[in-house]
Amino acid sequence: MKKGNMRLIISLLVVAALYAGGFLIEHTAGSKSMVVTVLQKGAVYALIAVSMNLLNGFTGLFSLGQAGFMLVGAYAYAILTIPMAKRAAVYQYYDGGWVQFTVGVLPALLVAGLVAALFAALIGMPVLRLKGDYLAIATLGFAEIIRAIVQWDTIGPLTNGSNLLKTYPTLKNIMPGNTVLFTFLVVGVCIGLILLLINSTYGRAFKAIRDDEVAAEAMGINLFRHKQMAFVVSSFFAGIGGALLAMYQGSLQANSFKSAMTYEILLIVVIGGLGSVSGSVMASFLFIACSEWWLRFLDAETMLGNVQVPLLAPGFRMVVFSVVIMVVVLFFRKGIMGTRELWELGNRRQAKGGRKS
Amino acid sequence: MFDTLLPYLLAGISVGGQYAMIAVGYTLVYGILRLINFAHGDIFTAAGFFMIYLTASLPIGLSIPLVIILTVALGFVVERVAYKPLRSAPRMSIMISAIGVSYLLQNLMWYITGGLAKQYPVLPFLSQTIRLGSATTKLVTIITPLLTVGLVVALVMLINHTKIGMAMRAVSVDFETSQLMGIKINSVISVTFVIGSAMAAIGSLLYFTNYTAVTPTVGAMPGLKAFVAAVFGGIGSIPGAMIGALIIGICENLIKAAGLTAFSDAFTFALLIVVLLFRPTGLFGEKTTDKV
Amino acid sequence: MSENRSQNANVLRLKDITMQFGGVVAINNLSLEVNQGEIVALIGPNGAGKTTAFNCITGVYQPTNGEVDFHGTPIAVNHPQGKMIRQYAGINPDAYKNRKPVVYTPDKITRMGIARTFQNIRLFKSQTAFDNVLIGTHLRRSSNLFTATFRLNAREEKANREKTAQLLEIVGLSEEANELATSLPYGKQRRLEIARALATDPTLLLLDEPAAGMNPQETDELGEFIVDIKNRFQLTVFMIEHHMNLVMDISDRIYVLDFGRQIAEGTPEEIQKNPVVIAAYLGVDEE
Amino acid sequence: MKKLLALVLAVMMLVPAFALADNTIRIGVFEPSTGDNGAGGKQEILGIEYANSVAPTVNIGGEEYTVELVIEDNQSLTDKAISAAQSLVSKDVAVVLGSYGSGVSMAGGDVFAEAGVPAIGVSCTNPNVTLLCDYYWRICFLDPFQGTVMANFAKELGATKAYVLTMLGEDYGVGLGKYFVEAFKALGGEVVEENFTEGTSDFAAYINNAASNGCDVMFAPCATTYAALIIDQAAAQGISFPILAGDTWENSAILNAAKGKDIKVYCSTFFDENDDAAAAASFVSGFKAWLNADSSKLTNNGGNDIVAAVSALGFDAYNVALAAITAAGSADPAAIAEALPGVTYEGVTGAIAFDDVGDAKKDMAYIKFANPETGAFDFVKTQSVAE
Repeated sequence: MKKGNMRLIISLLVVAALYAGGFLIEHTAGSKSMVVTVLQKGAVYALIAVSMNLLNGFTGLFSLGQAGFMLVGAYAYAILTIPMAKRAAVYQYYDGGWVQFTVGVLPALLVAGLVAALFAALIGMPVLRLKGDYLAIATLGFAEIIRAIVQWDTIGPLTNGSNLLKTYPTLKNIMPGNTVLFTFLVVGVCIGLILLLINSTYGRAFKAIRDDEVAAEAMGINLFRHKQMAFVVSSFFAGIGGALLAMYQGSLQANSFKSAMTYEILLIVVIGGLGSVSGSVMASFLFIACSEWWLRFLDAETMLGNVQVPLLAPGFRMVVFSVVIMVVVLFFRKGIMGTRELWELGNRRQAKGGRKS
Repeated sequence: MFDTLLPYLLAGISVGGQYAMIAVGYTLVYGILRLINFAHGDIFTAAGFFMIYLTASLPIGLSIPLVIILTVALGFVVERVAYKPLRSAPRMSIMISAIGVSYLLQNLMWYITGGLAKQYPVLPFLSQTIRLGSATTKLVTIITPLLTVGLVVALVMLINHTKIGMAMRAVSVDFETSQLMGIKINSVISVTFVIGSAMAAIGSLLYFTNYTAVTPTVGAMPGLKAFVAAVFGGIGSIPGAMIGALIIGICENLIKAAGLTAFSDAFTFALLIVVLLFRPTGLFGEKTTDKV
Repeated sequence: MSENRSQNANVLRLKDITMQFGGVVAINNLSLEVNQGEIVALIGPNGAGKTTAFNCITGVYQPTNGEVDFHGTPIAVNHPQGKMIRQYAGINPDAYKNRKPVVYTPDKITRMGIARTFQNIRLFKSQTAFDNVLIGTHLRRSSNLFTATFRLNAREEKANREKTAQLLEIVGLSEEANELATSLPYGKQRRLEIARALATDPTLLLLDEPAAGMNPQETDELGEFIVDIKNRFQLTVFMIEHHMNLVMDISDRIYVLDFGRQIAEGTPEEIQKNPVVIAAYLGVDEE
Repeated sequence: MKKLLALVLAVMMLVPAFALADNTIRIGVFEPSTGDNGAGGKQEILGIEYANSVAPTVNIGGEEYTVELVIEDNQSLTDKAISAAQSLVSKDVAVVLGSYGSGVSMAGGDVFAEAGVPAIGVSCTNPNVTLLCDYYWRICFLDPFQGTVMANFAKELGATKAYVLTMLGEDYGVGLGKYFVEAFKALGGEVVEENFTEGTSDFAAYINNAASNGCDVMFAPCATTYAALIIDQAAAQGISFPILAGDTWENSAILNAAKGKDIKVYCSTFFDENDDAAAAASFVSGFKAWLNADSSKLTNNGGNDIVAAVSALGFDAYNVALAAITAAGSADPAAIAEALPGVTYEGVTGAIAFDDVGDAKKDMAYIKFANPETGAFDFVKTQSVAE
């Protein structure tokens, strides 16, 4: 019992240190700095990656619909929060749109999650009866269908069709100067909830389904209901993640939520380790930092003295990046963490020692 | 009525035939490896770029066989590098690898071309304009379905009557047992990829003659649609893939004719989901039984 | 063990069960009964359809024809339908024609009180022995997703953990509680599977070749162990087994299957003398 | 291994933003050099680079500052545009020029506004670019104007029923299409509207729809990637009615697609290289000489030395930025943002002065015809709209 308390205190301290770190970096590096961008976007991706990991890594469902649920969440958030005064301008082709009220940011975030969860519940009913790669391709298809519907001109007064949504409250509006702290707070709470779920009796049931569906069912676990739960919960957080992404971007367009986005998140999950929350979080920050910041120099045509550095040209960054990803996929299949968590690293060693004695 | 619909039907049959060329690659690979080869659409795109870069310095007559050879080589290399090492890994790993390869190929093509659309060379014979009843179209529209049917028949013959074809069928029924029976799994799989890539290369010649701009992501959509066609026709069945592709091509164009253009892509996916739910084995697929 | 016979309440009852895959008849018109407190064995050469029978009972397969009752409640009822009407090669295709088919999923049947183990051990491979058993308690939960996430079910969770620890002790795996299930030796994995099945609070335990791969000494221990848990948890046990010593030692009654058909039924003594059984076994020359 | 990784991470987090050399001011160039609009974006960058070669320094408060261009590729995608914009901001640019394409400008606008860096739109024509962003100014005309111009022109060609084709999710095209529809209907015309999705290459059905609906003009403002396909397939189907589009189509991709085919393609644009005004003429001759001196620049311009309107706009944008910096007398983005509304500039594309929203008051468009025989744009007429 005491040991458990100690561990709780240590984890709380670590989390507090991360928050303080984020807070300090923003205040010392200034909001223009790339570090701040990376911290914001990395945190948002961390939530989305963890939500996808809940499905693909913990429940063993190969779903490729994440971008679709993010899209739903992002749109729900934006539609509900665009200020009345700006609606006429944003919905310039649709006479100001149908929605004529606004709600606060936090309620809107919650609604974003709920709407995504509702979509997941409806889609899950037929789709979750499929297995393996058929499930993957069906969820991918649904994500594309959602995107087509959102862009449909007839519901333009709701979604603004295929046009950009803007002027909704973004990260900087909510806690001016403390955008990183705000992102960390929301993401932290969400990931905390997912962790609690994973370590609850339901989380164990999810893992049982991942390990062996037949045995799980023989243990009295209702496969469909539990898959549905994982699917809905994952989509709920993907919806919130999508809303956060919208807040981070400042503008929103259905077109960017393509299957390529799902693939990117899947690759983050793989790099972090399928079945590891802390792995997904670390991989998100790493992935975002590399793609947005550290590897950017690869895209710039650089002169060293009088010689143009070979290969460096727009697009080279992504080539290097995808080669690295292939190397991970092929040779480090377990990713950074495998199925372990950061805080379990010490434990396993103890267990090993115990067996020897 | 028929006069107004004829151009749409022609366009549908033509694009359907081109999807069929890609779909054959999907269905063969899935039949044997149970792998959705996400990179197949990108191999198709690469074939388009090969043609553009080759014709810049070589005559077209020489370029065409070279394009097919290069595409086949690419398909072969992708299989050896990205799929072979994962043969004993869980299926999810191989699929992730396939997604990774697709990501890599797209980024590579983006880098080489600068992400700009490239103009596909004019193939003099295929690009001729002809009149057909109420419709004016390129000759390739007529050639495509004929060529597709011809190639599919040839392929079915190959699979049913040659030794390698027999091996392919054996491997698709039972991977392990056929290995025990002394079939060289790796060469069978390589042959599968070679055939699939060659078909994709021929498909790309036809497709890009019709739709002359090549961008790094141009193959993604036709690739997905071809996959849906393969599922619709019954995965593993080559005639099924062709018929599925033709149906999808025609439906797509009829939907556009009905004015629902924004949903022509969504339709494909809706069809996929309906098929998966109500007839997961597709039109001509074989039933498999689950073992506990 | 015959003292339990006095209760003689019918726990499990198979009536005219036929299981046909396409044209292949795996079980042909099997009827059997398992009574309260009995240990009943199902034996037969390989491929006789024993595991298929288990799968029909636990809802993995839906029988093509016939009825399965558990404590008098039908848990599977079916008659040939669709294409199968023409293909059907069993007996009595019309006997259940007027009955509404009953299809229960395996999880529901487990919840009703039938637990099983698997011939080719199916443990949750990424989890510890402790968690494997703990998962077995999930189905009797009173918590929902929210109460479980927010730890409002702490009391229940604690009780479940205690129960798990107790079960591990009973099967003699307390030491290995935190080891990965798949890192355990074979015999221990079999016991762990039984512990996991017991965690679901069954009244009927189905064991699919519990002694497979064990040496004679381990097999003897296993026999004692099965009798022990049967008494401790007031179970009824129905098992498939090839080790004849074990079967003859602990079974009250034995059913013999061959090519999907029941060829004999009786006490161990009766079965040992049954010429049909001997012929079947000698014919296959296995034991 | 893990510790090493952590260490590397920590070090990289602490890498300071690279410092500016003394007396250098950075101007961000926010343009697509890849993607659907890459071809046009490159031409716009050329105009800016040429302007920079003509005026490499700026005088701030009596001191001579060297102007350094920081070019960032927004890939013609709204989501990539955000990180490109952030990258510019993090490199401490004083002012941003761009972009070609309205969607990316709107997406980037928020980042610039957040950082307080003023941006000057070069050829983004959607009204919302400036309307919804306080830090965006613009030196070209707007879509409501351009749409009306083309509607009037279509009417003058004798069209009564227009087929309008735009790409879903492209703010530029969708917006321009809507304004065209409004204006064309106001002029008593009929309209059939349709969209295609990103990545479409099969336009046969769309062209069939236009023909079977009896349309006698087609308006298809979209990226040049799709434009080439539309022209090619329209020609293959023997379409006889004219195809009209907006400023993006003034590109050699269109000329290549139309060359040798029996097809009539018109577009509106900001500038004509045969303009005989003195400023324009000297820009054209200077720019051509600069292009021809470097083969890689010539390649970026589409392989010839035809002066694109967007290059001229890029040239003007750069000079407007310099004028604003001089007026502000400071390299501070906030000061420049304050000085910008008051800047007036006599550019090669006409006089530039900003209104309250931040738009240049431009009221003339050039209509050009893609000549299939010569493979060049023929100037048709200038067109303006009575308010």
